[in-house]
Amino acid sequence: MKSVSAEEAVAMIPNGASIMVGGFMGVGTPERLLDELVRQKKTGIALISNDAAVPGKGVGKLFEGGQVSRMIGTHIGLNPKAQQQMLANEITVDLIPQGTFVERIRAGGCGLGGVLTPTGVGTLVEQGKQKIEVNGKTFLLETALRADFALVHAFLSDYVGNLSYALTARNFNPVMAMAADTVIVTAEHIVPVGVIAPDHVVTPGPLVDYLVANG
Amino acid sequence: MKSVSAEEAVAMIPNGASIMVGGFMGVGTPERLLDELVRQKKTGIALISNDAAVPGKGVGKLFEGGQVSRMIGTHIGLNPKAQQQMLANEITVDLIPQGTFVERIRAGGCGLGGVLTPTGVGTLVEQGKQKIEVNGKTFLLETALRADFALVHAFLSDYVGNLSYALTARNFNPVMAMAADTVIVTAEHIVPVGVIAPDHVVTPGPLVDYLVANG
Amino acid sequence: MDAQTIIARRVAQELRPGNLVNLGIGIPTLVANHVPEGLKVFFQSENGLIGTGPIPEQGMAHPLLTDAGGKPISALPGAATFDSAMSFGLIRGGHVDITVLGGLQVDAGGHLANWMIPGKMVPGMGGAMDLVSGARRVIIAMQHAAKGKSKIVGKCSLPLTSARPVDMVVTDIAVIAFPGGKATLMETAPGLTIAEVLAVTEAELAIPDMVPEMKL
Amino acid sequence: MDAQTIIARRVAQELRPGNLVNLGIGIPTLVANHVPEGLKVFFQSENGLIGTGPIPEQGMAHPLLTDAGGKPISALPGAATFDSAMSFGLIRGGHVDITVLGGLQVDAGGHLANWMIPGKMVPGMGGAMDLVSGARRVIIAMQHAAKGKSKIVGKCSLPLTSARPVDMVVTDIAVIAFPGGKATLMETAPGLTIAEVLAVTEAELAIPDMVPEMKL
Repeated sequence: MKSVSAEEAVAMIPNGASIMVGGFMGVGTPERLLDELVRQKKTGIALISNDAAVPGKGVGKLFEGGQVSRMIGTHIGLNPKAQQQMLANEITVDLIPQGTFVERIRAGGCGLGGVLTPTGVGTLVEQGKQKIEVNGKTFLLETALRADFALVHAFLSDYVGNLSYALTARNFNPVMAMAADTVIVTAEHIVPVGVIAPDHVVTPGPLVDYLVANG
Repeated sequence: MKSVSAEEAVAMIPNGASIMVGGFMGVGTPERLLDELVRQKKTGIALISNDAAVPGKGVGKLFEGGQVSRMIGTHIGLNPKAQQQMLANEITVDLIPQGTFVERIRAGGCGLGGVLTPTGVGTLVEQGKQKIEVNGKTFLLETALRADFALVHAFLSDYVGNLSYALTARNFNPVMAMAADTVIVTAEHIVPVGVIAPDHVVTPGPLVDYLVANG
Repeated sequence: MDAQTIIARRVAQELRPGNLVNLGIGIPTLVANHVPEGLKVFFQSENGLIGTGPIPEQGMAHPLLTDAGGKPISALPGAATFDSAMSFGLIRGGHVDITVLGGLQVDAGGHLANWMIPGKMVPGMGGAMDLVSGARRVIIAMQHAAKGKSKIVGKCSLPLTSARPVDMVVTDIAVIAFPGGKATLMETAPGLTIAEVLAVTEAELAIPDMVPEMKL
Repeated sequence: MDAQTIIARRVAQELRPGNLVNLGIGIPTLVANHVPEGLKVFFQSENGLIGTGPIPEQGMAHPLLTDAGGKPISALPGAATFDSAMSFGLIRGGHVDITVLGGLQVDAGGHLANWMIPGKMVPGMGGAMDLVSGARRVIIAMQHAAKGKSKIVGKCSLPLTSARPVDMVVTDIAVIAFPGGKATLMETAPGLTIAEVLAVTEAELAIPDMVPEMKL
C-alpha cells in the first residue's frame, strides 16, 4: 500500500477506464476522489455504481460534465441528468437488480465465474442470459464483474490499509475493494496500526493499493 | 429468537437430520451442543462440517459412537476414527475443496442456486459436475448446500441474538447461520442489547432461532 | 381515515412478533407508523441495516446513517449493519419474513409490475426484483386505481418485477390474496360493498362466501 | 545446512515487500522463519487471519486463535480476522500473492499432486485446490526425492491438485521453474553439479546456458 494525494491518485486513472465507486445514494462514496475526477476532466468513464446519486453529490457529479459513457447500476431515478442522458442515448446504462449487481462484483473479487440467481427469471432481465436448472428450480447465470479501478470510502483506515466502515456507509465498498485491479481508498480517519481490532477489520490491508492522505 | 437449554435444543433434532456445525479443527465449535448430541445418542447424522476435528474434540466426538452416517467436508485427516470409518465404507464422506464448501453453504443461505468456481477443474473433483465456460475460462457449477439445523458458536450474543465472533473461531459460523432451517447458537458471553455495536454485529439476531442459555 | 392510512394500518396487521420486515418507499414506509402497540419486529433497510428507527431529532442526524433513499434515519438499540452482499443475501435467501412494496399493476395471477414504464419511467429496479423473488411474504401496498384506471388488472401490460406471484395486495378499498393462484377478494374497506369494489377492479376476482370488512 | 533449511531459506528469497503469503503445513511453514531482515510481508492462515505471528509464549495462547492445524498462534499488530468465505475469496480471487505448499509429485508440465494417494491416504484436499487454482504464484517446497524415488516426475501418477501448473519448485537440491510450460533447471544446491541433479530427477529438465548455484 502507498499513500498518495487525491490528485496523484486520480492522475493514475486514464480516460476510458472502468471504475467501481462505492456508495449508496452518495452515502459512503469517496467524495474527494469524485471531485478530483471532475477537476481532472476524466472522460469516457465506464461507471460501475449502485446508483447515479443526485446532482452535485457522489457519482452524480460525473454526469453534469458528461464524463460517463457507460454505466452498470441498479437505479438512476433520482438523478434527472443521468435519466436524460440515458433516454437520449448519450450514455449506455445497464440497469440490473441490486442483489445481482453486488453478487457479480463479489464473484469478480472472489475468483468465481458467476452465480446462479432466481432474481430476474421471467422478466426482461433474463434476456440474453443462460438459464440453468438446479433441483427443478430455474436460475439465471450472472457472470462476474471487475473493473480497472475501485474507489472506496472507509470510516477508519490504519497505516497499512486495514479498513472499517460506519453504519450504512459500508454498502458496496467492501466487495468493490476486492474486484478491481487497482484499489484507491479515502478514509474519514487514518489511525495507527492496532487501533482497529482484528475482529473489526472488514477490508484487510493487502487489498488496498493506495490510501489517500488526509489534508 | 427463543432461549433454551442445551438439552432442549438438541432434543429438537431428530435422528437422521442434516446438521451444519461451525468450527475449524474444533475451534469455534459449539462444544456443549456436541456433548449433548453424544449424550442424547442422536444417530444417522448427515454432518456438514469443514473437518472431522480430532478424537474427543468438537465434531470428532460424533465419530466415536458411530453417530455420523454421512459427511460433507474438506479434510478428515486428523481424526483416525473418521478415516477408518470412511475407508471401511461405514460412512459416506464427500470431500470437497474448502473454498467450494464455504461457497456452496453461502449460496444456500443467500438464495443462490450455486456458483461457478475454477477450483477442481481438471481434477477428480469435476466428476459428475456441469462445466460452464465464461469468457473462455472453464468453471465447475457447484450447487447450493443447506441443512435442517446449523449449530453455531459465537463469542458474544446479545439478548436478541445479534452475534459477533472472536479471532479464528469465526470461520464457517456466519455462513452456516444463514443456511439452515433452524439455527441454534451457543455463545461464550451473553450480553445486554446494545453492548455489541451495530458495526460489529456479524450475524444479525433475526437469523438466530434458538440461543442456548449459559449455565 | 385517508387512503394511505387505511392501507398502512391494514398492512401493519400482517406483521408477526420477531418478523424481519423490509418496507419499500412511498406508502409502504408508512407501515412503520402503524405497528400495533407492543409488537416487536425488525425493520431492514436494504442499504445495510436491521433496526431502523424514526427520523432523528434536529441536530442528531448522521450523514453515514440513511435509508435506501439517502434520507437520515436513526437506529434502535440492537441494530446491526452490514454490506450489500449480506443485505441481499438476507433478502434473496428468504430471511426477510415480509416485504411491503408499492405497485404499478398487479394481475389476476398475482404478478407484480412496479419498476418501469417503457419509454417513460426507467429508473431501474434497485432492490425490488430481489425482494419479490426472495422474501417469504410479499405484500403490495398501493392505491386501488390511478387516474381512474384499476391497478388490479387481468394481465400486467407493464414489465413484470418477478415471475413469483405476490401474496397479498392491500389497497384503499380492498384486500386481495391469491389462494390457488387466483385473485380473491378477502376484505373490503369499511362501508364499501363487494359490488362497489368489483365495479372499479379490472381483474376478475373470486368472491368467497364471507368477505369481511377490514378491521382498522 | 539441512535439507529443510535449504528449501525454506531459498523459498523465502521469493517474497517481495507487501506480499500476502499463504504457507502450507510441513516444510512451507518453516519459510516464515527465514524472511529476510526488514522485509514486510503478510502471512494468511486460511482459517481466517492475516497477520499470523509466532507461537505465543507459555500461558499466552488463546483457544480461539489457532492456525489451520488447530495449533495456537499469535497475531501481529495490524492483523485482521474474517470468515471462511472471505478467506477463500482472498485465495481464489488472486489476492494471495504467493502460496507455498508441499508436494507429493510435480511433473514436467508443472502439474502438482499433493492431496491423496488412492486407497492409502485420503485426508481430503482442504484448501489446497483453491490455493493452487487461485494464488498469483504457486511455489512447491519439498524434498527432491522420497524413499529414493524422484518426486519430479514425467507425468503425475497421483491425482492432480489443479489443472493450473505451479510456478516454481524448490527442493533440497534444485530450483525448477516452467518457462513455456517446460520444466527447467534454474539453480542447483551449493556444491552440486547439473549432472548430479539430473541423475536423481525422473522428469526431463531443460538446461539453460547458465545454471547458478542457490545463494543461501
